[in-house]
Amino acid sequence: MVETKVAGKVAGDVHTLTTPQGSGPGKPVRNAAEAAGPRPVEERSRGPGERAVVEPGPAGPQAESSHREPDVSPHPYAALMRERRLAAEAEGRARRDTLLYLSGVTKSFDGFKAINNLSLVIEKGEMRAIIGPNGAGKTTMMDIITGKTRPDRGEVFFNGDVDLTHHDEAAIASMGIGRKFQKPTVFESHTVEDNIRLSLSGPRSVLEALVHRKDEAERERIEAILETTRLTDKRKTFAANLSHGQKQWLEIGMLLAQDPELLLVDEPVAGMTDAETEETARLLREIAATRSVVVVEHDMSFVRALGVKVTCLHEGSVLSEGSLDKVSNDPKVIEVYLGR
Amino acid sequence: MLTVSNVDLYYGAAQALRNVSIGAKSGEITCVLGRNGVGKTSLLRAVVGQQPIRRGEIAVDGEVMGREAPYARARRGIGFVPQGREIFPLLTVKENLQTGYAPLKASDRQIPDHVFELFPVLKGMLSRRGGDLSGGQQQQLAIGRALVTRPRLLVLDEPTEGIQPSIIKDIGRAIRFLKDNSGIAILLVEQYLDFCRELADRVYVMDRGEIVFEGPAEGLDDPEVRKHLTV
Amino acid sequence: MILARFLGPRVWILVAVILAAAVLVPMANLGLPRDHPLHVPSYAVQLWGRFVCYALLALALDLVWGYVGILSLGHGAFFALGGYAMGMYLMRQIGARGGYGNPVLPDFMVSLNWKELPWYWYGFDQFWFACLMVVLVPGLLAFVFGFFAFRSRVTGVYLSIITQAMTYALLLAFFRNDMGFGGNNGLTDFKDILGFPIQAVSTRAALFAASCVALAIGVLLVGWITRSKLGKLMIAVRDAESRTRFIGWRPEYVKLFAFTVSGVMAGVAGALYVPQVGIINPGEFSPLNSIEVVIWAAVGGRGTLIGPVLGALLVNYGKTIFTTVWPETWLFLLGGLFVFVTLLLPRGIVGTIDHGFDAFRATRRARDAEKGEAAGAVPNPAE
Amino acid sequence: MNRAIPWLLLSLAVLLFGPGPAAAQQAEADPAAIVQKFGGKQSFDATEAVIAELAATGDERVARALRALRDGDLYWRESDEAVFVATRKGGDYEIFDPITGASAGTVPSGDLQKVRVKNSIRNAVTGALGTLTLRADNPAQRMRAASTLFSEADPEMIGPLDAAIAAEEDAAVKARMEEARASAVLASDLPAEDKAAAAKVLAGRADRESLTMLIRFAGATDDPVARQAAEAAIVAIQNNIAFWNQMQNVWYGLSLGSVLLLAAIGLAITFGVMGVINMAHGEMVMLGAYTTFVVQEFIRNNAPGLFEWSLAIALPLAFLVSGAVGLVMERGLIRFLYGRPLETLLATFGVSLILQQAVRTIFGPSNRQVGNPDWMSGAFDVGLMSVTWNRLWIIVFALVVFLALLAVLNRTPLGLQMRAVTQNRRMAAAMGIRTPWVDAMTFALGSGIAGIAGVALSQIDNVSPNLGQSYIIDSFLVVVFGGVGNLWGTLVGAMSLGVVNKFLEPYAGAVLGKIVVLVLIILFIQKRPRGLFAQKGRFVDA
Repeated sequence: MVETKVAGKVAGDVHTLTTPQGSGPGKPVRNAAEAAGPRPVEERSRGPGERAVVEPGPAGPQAESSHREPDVSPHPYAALMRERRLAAEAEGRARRDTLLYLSGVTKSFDGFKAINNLSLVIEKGEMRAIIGPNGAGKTTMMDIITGKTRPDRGEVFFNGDVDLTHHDEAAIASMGIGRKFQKPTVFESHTVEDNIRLSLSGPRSVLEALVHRKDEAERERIEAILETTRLTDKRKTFAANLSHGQKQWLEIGMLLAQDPELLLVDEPVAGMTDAETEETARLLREIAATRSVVVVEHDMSFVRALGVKVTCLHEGSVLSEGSLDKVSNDPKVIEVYLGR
Repeated sequence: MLTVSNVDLYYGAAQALRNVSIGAKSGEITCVLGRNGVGKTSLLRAVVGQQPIRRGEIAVDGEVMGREAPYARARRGIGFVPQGREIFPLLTVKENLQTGYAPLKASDRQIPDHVFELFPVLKGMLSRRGGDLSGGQQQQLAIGRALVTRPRLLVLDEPTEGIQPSIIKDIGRAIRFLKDNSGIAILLVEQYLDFCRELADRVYVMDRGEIVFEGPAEGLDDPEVRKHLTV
Repeated sequence: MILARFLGPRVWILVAVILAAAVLVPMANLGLPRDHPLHVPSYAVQLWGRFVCYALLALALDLVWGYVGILSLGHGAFFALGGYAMGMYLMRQIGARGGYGNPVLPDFMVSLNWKELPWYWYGFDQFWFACLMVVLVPGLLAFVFGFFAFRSRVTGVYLSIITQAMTYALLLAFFRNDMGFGGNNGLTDFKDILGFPIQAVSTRAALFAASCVALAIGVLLVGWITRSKLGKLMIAVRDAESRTRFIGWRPEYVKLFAFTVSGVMAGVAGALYVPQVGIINPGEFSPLNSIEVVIWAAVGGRGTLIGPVLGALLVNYGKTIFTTVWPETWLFLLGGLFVFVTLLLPRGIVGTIDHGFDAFRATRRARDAEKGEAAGAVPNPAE
Repeated sequence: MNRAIPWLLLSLAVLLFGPGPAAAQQAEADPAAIVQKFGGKQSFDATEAVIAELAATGDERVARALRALRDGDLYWRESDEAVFVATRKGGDYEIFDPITGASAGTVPSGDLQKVRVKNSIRNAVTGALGTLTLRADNPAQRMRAASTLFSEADPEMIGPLDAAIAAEEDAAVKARMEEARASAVLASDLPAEDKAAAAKVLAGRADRESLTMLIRFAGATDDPVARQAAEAAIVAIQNNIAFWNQMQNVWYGLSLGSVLLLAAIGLAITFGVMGVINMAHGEMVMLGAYTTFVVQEFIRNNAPGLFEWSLAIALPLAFLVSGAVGLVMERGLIRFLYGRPLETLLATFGVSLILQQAVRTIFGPSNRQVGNPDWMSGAFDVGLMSVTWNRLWIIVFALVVFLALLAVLNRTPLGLQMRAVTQNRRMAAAMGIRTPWVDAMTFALGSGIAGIAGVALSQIDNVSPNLGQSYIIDSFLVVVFGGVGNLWGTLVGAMSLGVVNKFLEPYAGAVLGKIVVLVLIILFIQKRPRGLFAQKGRFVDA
């Protein structure tokens, strides 16, 4: 279980991040984080990950560390400011290497807390499965990440420092976050090819679209995506006439065309046959080789087939997180979700 | 009482039920078990008429219901306690219960006493809004509401989901009471194995839209059956 | 021709028919003697000239409704604004020939005791300026209105209702005498256009031809837009707006573009309409007019190019016939048409024919495929 | 106005013919005898003395003679110097007793001599009449006398007024008299302090009349004290008038709001609760108005005595007529179009055209006369604002309809089922609620309410086939503005739109005010597409 060790190391890094022992409280930590630096995508994404959610709290260990060095600044106000700065830095560092960083996010609808103090971190290149009972807040979480819903409280950062709460759906999509809905939404009046063409990354201006000319590069990209999603021979078919599974794949293909860094996939195998489910798992693993993927899914055998770190949500916050085995043996998870 | 035979059900192009057949007898508790997303809820939707089936038959007392609307099925005596309770949030508890008057004759339009006997907590909150109740209270209200229609078949979809253990016990007691005293047929869909084993006279296990096991509750100890229920 | 490949044959047939009408009808009107069997009487030229303007208006509506899914119940407003811009030019052309003989002020201003021309009437003595305004005023209104509406994601019925409120507000505004647009009576008693007497048979014929040309250009424009990537995007917005947003497009801009172009087209239609009927008054802003346009497009088939053109011509021809022969029945028929089309013919005439044809092709293809499979099954059992 | 006239006549009759108890108390001075003193050739001074004597009796019965004197209708017979009121009848005169008004036959014109009058005499008569009525037994009459004197502002009357004020017991009448006195003081040459005090009194009265009076006085007087007091009073009055103008605006606004509420309330059901874009809603209102017309026609022809009840009879009929049309629409058309709001919009628009044309064919295109029963006519004043009965009743009616609808929704089984269906259609069906039937009933209810709105609107608007069209856009805006699916929102929306509209009118004019409101709503919808009181529920979202 090499992967587990690597993941353990990550967790260790985080720990050193927050309790620096050295003379300069900021510097060596950053080095440590950088030293942990770019690792092979595979390792991190596959790690069942013991690493807990990063606590965003501004106080805590930093405060202690600064107390240990009273010589830096005796003035209480300066100390306070320094603490704040350090806390902010530590937090910034904590999220700098992440692709998606949610901290303390809360969203209520008419008094009902759909998301309650949710904290979640997705690393670059990681694939994560999210499970949880109905109404646990999975879809609302996706709405918040993609800018459809604005959280009442909390931070949502993409790529370390892009605050997603300040952007709308289109802007967030252009930054490289793709989303697949639970019910496949494709453009039914268009052919498969046109669906993908409309999704291809590139300029999003209306006038460009008006004078747009198809070119070879575009054709090749479409070809490649059709290949990946096994839709090559359906290219001229209207999306309305595809089977359910094919629509799901087309939607994934559209996301690929968008060339996102992060893919949010909501229940991709609901209603699929076994063969289709297997194929979808393969497709998602293939995609995850080059980008981060978050999959929300009910189907546990599918989650097992993905073989990635799992987060279980319940009542709007994280109930359990880790390898599938760990999560599925967690008594809390069994209690609320898997059944006794 | 209820027979479901060879039912296929689709959501658009997605097939949720594949050739499903079950039966539920009066005075018995029939339990359908299965993991999340294997089609249990779809089966119940087909029974209460919320989702049309593409193939097969669903019959109550030997009468095939065909494309009968849900309200007509309620008039045939099917009481439904849906997943997630679906309490009318802006109606009071009393009004929620009174919605069950619709299929009744004017003379029958009262809340049966055993509703409050089974769920005494409801009595004290008749004028509270349904949406303000806790999950457990809502679940009790949902069962009480279904009982107001004087059902002959009570259909419960995961009544223990997200409910605290003490109330689960109450609900279990209530279901057993109904079985013993009213002689109605109870169709219970669950993921909670022990709850099922305790109550069920007959068990079906579903996986991927199909029935993979049918038999008495003891059959659940078979590792082959267990395989379909564990992750 | 890039366009030829781009637009497909049907558009070109439509354009050819329209242009042929633009040439042949005036010729048959002016060139052939009155008793010639192919002679087109002048009243018919005037009538069909009006219908062609309506067709352009319906096409404009179709661009937003059929392709982007915005049901505008206020397109009559853009039409009327274009009409008023043209009417103002025609008013200024009257000059001293008006009832009061004032060389600058139109009659209605003299009768209101106005001493000076309001500032917004400046420039309308120039044809080019009027033409500019015909495009600019409806376009600007469409742009500003659309900008606010689409930015705040007002959609569906809500949008329809506020477009109706928009035209209603304009209706009330233009009824006011002190707006300076002739109040209740509007602008009328036009004398000539570009120096040609407006009542003359040859002017009428020329206006007919001009309307046809404008319609042909409109068809080409809408054809070009709808068959471009932008057009595909429009349909995408119509079918699954949030999906377009989640792949990075801004549907509000797509809608704004379509709405503005459509507003301009409607304005041009209005500008060509006014010299042919010789009057523009606030009645053109009435919500009923706008909603009638919707039925033209619906009858013909929204989301097609030919549909709205055909629908506008058919419904208006029917209206002319029925209102002269049996005026009582027209509103019954029109009302019945609304019900009939929405209930039984939701795709419209052209859409239904197309759909039937597609379905026929699909079944044939399926049959062919079946045959092919059956044939292919033997030699390659491994598959 | 009509309401006031019979009352006025009645009180006049009492005044003229009713021998008040006052007459008995003043037995020592017999008015009939005094009146006879006009007979014979008299100097003007003597006539004036008689007038004063008559006035001093305080007997209302002398008014007839005095009025006749003023108008030049008082004569004396040459033969016996007896005094009569006479009117020319052909070449002769018909004579009446000056006190009782009883006819005393006809005499040739040569037999009568007119009691001579000049302007000063006429003034004296007027003053005497004022004094006389100031002492009248009926407080309403004293009140009127005070009001007359107020506008006359005759310094001569200060004395009689002082006397009357001293004797007056009714506080309201007394206040009126004091105002009359103040107006007289301003016109008199009394010292400035008195005038300043008078200005204060007028400031208390604070109406347009006293404002004019004060402005005139302030312009004319050169006494600084009095002018200052007058100017202060002017400001106070102007403020008061401005206040009442606002109140009047609020009233007009509420009145308009109640009309909007009536028109929109049915739509709040069909559109707000069911999500159906019923463009024929206005025609449901129109059908209600025509039902009223038909009912009134029937009553006029068959039972004119029931006319006062015509609206009460029309109400249930209008509800049934419009409700039935709504039911047919729902069953025949709308139920096929649920979930396709834009299609319902078009189809119901078609229905609206058909209904309009049907009514036009049956009743003709022109306006139909729907009469107001007496209790819907006339007006009364509250402070400085005028309140018409029909507007008042319509506000009351709108609120009653609103509350009745709330009661139906909240207290009846149908209402419960409607709310259940709105909140969760699928679950409602699972409870055995026949959702199609509830849909049909809900639509019929909304349409029926539009019908009874039509009965009310027939009282203030032209009943023509186009009646509905003028309300449909407003109704939709009210519902959308108030928040779809929320009845209280509709109430608040209608009332606030009405008031805003009426407050804009003085600045922008009626039409422009309406345009501004439309534009404001358009902007508002863009800010809050769900309206003022957004509520969860089955929303229309195409």
